[in-house]
Amino acid sequence: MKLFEHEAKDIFRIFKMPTPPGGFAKTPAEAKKRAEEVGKPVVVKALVLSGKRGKAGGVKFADTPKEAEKCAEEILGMRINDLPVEAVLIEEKLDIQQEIYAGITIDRNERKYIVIGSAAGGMSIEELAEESPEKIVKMHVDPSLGFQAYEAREMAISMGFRGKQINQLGSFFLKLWNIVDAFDVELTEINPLILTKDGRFLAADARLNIDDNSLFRHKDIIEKLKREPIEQNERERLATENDMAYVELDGDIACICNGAGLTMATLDAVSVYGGKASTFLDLGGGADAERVERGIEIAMMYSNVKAILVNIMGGITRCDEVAKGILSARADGDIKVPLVIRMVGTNEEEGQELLNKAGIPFLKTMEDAASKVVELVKEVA
Amino acid sequence: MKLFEHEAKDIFRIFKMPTPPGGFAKTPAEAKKRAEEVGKPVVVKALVLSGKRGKAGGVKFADTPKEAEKCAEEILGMRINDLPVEAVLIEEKLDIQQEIYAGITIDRNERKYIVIGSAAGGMSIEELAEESPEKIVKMHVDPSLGFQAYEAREMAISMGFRGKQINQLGSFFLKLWNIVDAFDVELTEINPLILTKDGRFLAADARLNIDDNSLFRHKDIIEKLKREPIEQNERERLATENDMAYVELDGDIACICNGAGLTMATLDAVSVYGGKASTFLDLGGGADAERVERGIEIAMMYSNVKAILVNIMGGITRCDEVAKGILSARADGDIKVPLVIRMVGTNEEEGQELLNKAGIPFLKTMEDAASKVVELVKEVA
Amino acid sequence: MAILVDKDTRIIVQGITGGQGTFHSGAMLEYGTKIVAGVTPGKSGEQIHGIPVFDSVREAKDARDATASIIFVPAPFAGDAALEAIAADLNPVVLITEHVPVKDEIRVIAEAKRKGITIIGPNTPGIITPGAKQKVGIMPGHVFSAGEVGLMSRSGTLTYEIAAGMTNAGIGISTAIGLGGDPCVGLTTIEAVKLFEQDKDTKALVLVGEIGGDAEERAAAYVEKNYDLPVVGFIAGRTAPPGKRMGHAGAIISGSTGTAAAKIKAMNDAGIAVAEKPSDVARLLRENM
Amino acid sequence: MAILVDKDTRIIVQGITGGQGTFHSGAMLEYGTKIVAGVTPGKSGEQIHGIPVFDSVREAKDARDATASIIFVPAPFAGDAALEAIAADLNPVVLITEHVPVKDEIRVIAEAKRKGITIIGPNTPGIITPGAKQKVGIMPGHVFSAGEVGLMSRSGTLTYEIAAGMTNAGIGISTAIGLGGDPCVGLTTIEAVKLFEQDKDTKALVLVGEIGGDAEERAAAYVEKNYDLPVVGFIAGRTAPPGKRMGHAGAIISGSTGTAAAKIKAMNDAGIAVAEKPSDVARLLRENM
Repeated sequence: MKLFEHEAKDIFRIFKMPTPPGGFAKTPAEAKKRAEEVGKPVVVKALVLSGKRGKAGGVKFADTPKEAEKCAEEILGMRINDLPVEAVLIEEKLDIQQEIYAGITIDRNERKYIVIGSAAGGMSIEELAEESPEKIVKMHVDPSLGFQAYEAREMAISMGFRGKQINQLGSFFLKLWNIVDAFDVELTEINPLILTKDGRFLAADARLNIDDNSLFRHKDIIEKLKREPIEQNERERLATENDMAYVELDGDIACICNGAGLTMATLDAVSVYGGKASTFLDLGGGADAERVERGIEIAMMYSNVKAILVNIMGGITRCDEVAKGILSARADGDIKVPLVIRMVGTNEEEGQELLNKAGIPFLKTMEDAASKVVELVKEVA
Repeated sequence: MKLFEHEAKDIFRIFKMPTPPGGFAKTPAEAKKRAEEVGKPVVVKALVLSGKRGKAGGVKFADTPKEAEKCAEEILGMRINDLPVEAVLIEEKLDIQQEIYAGITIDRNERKYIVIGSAAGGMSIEELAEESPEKIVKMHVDPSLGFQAYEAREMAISMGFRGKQINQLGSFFLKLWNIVDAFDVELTEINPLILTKDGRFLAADARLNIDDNSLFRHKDIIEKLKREPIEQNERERLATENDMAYVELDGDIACICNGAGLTMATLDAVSVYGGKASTFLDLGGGADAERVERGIEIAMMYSNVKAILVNIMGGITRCDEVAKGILSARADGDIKVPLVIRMVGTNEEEGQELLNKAGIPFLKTMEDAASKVVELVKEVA
Repeated sequence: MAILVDKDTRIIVQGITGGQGTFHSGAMLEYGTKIVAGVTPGKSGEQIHGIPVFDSVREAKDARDATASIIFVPAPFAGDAALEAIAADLNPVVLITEHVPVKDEIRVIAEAKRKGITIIGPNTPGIITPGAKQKVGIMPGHVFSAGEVGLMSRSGTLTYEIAAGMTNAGIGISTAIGLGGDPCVGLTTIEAVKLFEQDKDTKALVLVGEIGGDAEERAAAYVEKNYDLPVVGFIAGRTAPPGKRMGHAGAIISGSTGTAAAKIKAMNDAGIAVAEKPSDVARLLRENM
Repeated sequence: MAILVDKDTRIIVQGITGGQGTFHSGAMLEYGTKIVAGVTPGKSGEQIHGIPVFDSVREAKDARDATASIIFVPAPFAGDAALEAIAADLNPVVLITEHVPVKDEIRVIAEAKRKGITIIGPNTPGIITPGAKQKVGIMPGHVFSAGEVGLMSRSGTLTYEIAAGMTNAGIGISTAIGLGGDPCVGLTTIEAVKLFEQDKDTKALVLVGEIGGDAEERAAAYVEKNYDLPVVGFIAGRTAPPGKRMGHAGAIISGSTGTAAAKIKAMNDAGIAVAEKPSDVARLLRENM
């Protein structure tokens, strides 16, 4: 679950992590009011769950409340990385001495949390890693001890800070770790973390992603945020409700399979034969007829779909159930485009017999099926 | 910091640990009201920071609010183990199937937390340990992992529970651990933990001691409880404020020394010569003249004191400072009883000279000093 | 011979009384797996498919002399179940459950490492040694035939697809391991390669990877330096777009890392023959063995 | 010879710029202790008594080749300081600070144990080896003379009292250790006995205990079975009432455990000569050696 900047900062404040004064606005008039409350020049930022909003024009500076209102007007209603901007954050414009990067995420190779910092903040950590990897400081967190205050200070020291800033920045990193630990955070970034000219460290930006698998432990946060955990379109929401993995792509062939690896491999096979997938739809293990039908329904809701490829490797999933689901979807009139079926494994013969009776062809290998569906789409076009 | 039962239960409820319905009352009228709110037969319990209040008559049962009022009247104003009862707790009288013991404390030999349970609750764990040690189940907590849910269930299994009670009681132990971990608890006991006839587990009693050394981390609790952390008399409070260790005993010789071990040894030496100490007063390391004077003042506030024994082994503590403190206390008229001084170590000669000039005798060994002070007390009597 | 599970492995099923646990215990027993006990707290005394159920792993292990565990416990409790298995020194511990919080995975994996125990998964189909008729997982046993090729994979059905293709081509498997589709898993690709390296009866490897992370790149580098027998690779997700999670939590291309292109290049550089389609795996094995 | 600290020990003082740290660093230097560095985060570049100050233990250790640490950091931060010393593999770590939360003590001691590092304290006067002129603590050095008796104690000034008595009687000390007055301490009485047992130049032991816990009973049982050289004991708190904390957090009689009577009996049973008054210790040593 990705948190919006203002939501992340609400959590930061619980942990007494310094953030710039300011607030949240849904209209230009509200933005003006927030700027008045701040009483100083402000920054107006688009609240979207996407990085690089600065480059997209989603961050503007305003010297007066009037200007802030105008900036908010420009930003509200923008789309950034295809996401609509429905609110802005108004914050005091800081008097910057230095921009710093601070983040914590998971190192999947080490199977540990990793704390990352750089005195050269502002730009994306990926760019920084390519341009000046020596400016990035990393430290793994011992799973049995957690991140310690002395390690947080060592981060600050390695990043080049001295004097009382060691304790100030160390305390910042320690709080960030406490947030990660308390809220099952899988990724947090403060970029930039600002060192002001008067020597304060403040979180000017805030990215905070909570592990979706941990949300059962954090119902109180979701409650407090008063919103659904994930931003999704209708089809994505339906798939999630049905516990299916669903991703929309820019092609026209809906691939409905069982298992994430097999579904990816099916997309790849379609591409080998010159086609392009519109849909990654993993039914999961042991899908029954109803689930298969539901999957086909969801896939058909996406207007880009010109053909369907069902590819089932029956293990727990039984081919007769898959066949029943397909027949039922067809009977209900859900299938409005050409359909190619490949189905092998458990109860393969029973399934094939059902399809045979209904006069629906099927294939034995995924390569044949992928090549066939690409052919059909070309015919349609 | 020892919490009163109702305070402990407030914390229990934060962690969703089931407790009997009820509330707190400072007057018989309030007690009646609480009993009316409960609407069932109740138990009226003295709120004192002492065990064994049951034996002292501090726990009574009442079938009606009227009876509860009467019970509260009897209990309020009692003294239990020399502590005044200023409030009572009114709770629903539970329909008991079984009384259970559950506790967590620190095993100083293993340097680990230890979880303790017994299906034979109700009596004190010390008595139980003597009578039926086989009925006590103990489990150490791995410092790097903490107490796990499966261990909590193993506790319940080892205590003889089966079926869904394994999960119910396991969950109870796990919550108790979470409280211990979150609040630096050094001792908690639920005795009895009641299994009701309708199959619920409830904390009927609650003892919760927070490590005094950790209170800097728990200012919010102290704030919430709105009381001073420790129940003390005026002299104890003064000693604590001055960071001195002070214990009142039932003898008549005030022993003022530097260091806990030396103070204990001095008390013992007094006893060897047939005397009895009134006061254990450890000035701590590096006491200056002012501190010594303050110590003498505090000791003299206790009416039992018939003589003072000052025993200083000068390390960081300088004997000249000690002498100055004694002289100043004498000049201020604080010392109204015979005084024996033993003083060796750092700046011994300077200190002795100061005392010599003032005509105050002193001794070189603690044995001589102890024997002398006992003699003086006998003369006074 | 095989790795991690063989004919002497004696399995406990944690969560045996749940729907998944009961169903797959039946399937495992049918395949030939030596399940000796089940565990569901509060259900001791029951039997599932004739297997006795215990309240705790320790009781089950003591009573039935078990050596390994497979876990079907729901995600919120799966980490605790794994710690219980680790505390009882069961090895390996196969964690089938998906959606386990990553924080729990990190704790479990660290504790297992401290005790020298192998965790397989979470979010894995499990492990199978066809020659010993030991299936500790949820895979369809019949697609795996006994033989000399070690198979490791981050995905389930794709593994079955490839195993079925190998079986059809007359190529058998020593042990097949589902490593799990999560970003953090216990047994890693490179560790699996090292285990197969120690097994004298495994004569070739199939390394099925997918987008996300760099486990395949690391394994390829290890293979190039240390592993002399034939290795065939396959990478799923060549057409996956960056930033989208392709079903598995671990299958996501973030920034410039985790792309199929990088993995295929690393494999090619390491002398690993990479299949374009799953069906090519058996052919490449035949050509290289 | 001696235990834990000797002439090759090179000390870091953590918290050297604080009042206590500065004062006792001076006293230690004066005694002859090899302090090679100080640590206070944010104060690198400063000097205290000519000793360079660093921002972190790691930097100090790397720059000055230190082997051990003494900590004067205030209680809320003392646990962190100890973990920092442990992470840098300093050994022993002498934790002078009192009022350290017991939860922090438990963590620190467990982590030290995992790494095979000795923690002395917390709430200890420290450790002194008079023969090597190494005082890692706050005790008055002049009351300790060099010799062949190992001294361990849970209290400070009482130790000085007994050491002074020994010195006056012409009996010297190999190493004296303040074990610390808290209920949970790193080096325990029994572990200290074992260390002295390994030191061929320690020819007798003085075991100064006090009420609370059963460390003395355990050590006595160990002595009876394993330690052949003379041991003299002293227990403070014979007249202490149950339930009252006698200054030290660890000095409390709870229930029937922790009484002086029980400890003295255990010592007598183990053949340990128990002194009635501190001044008797030197006499008993003389009689038994």
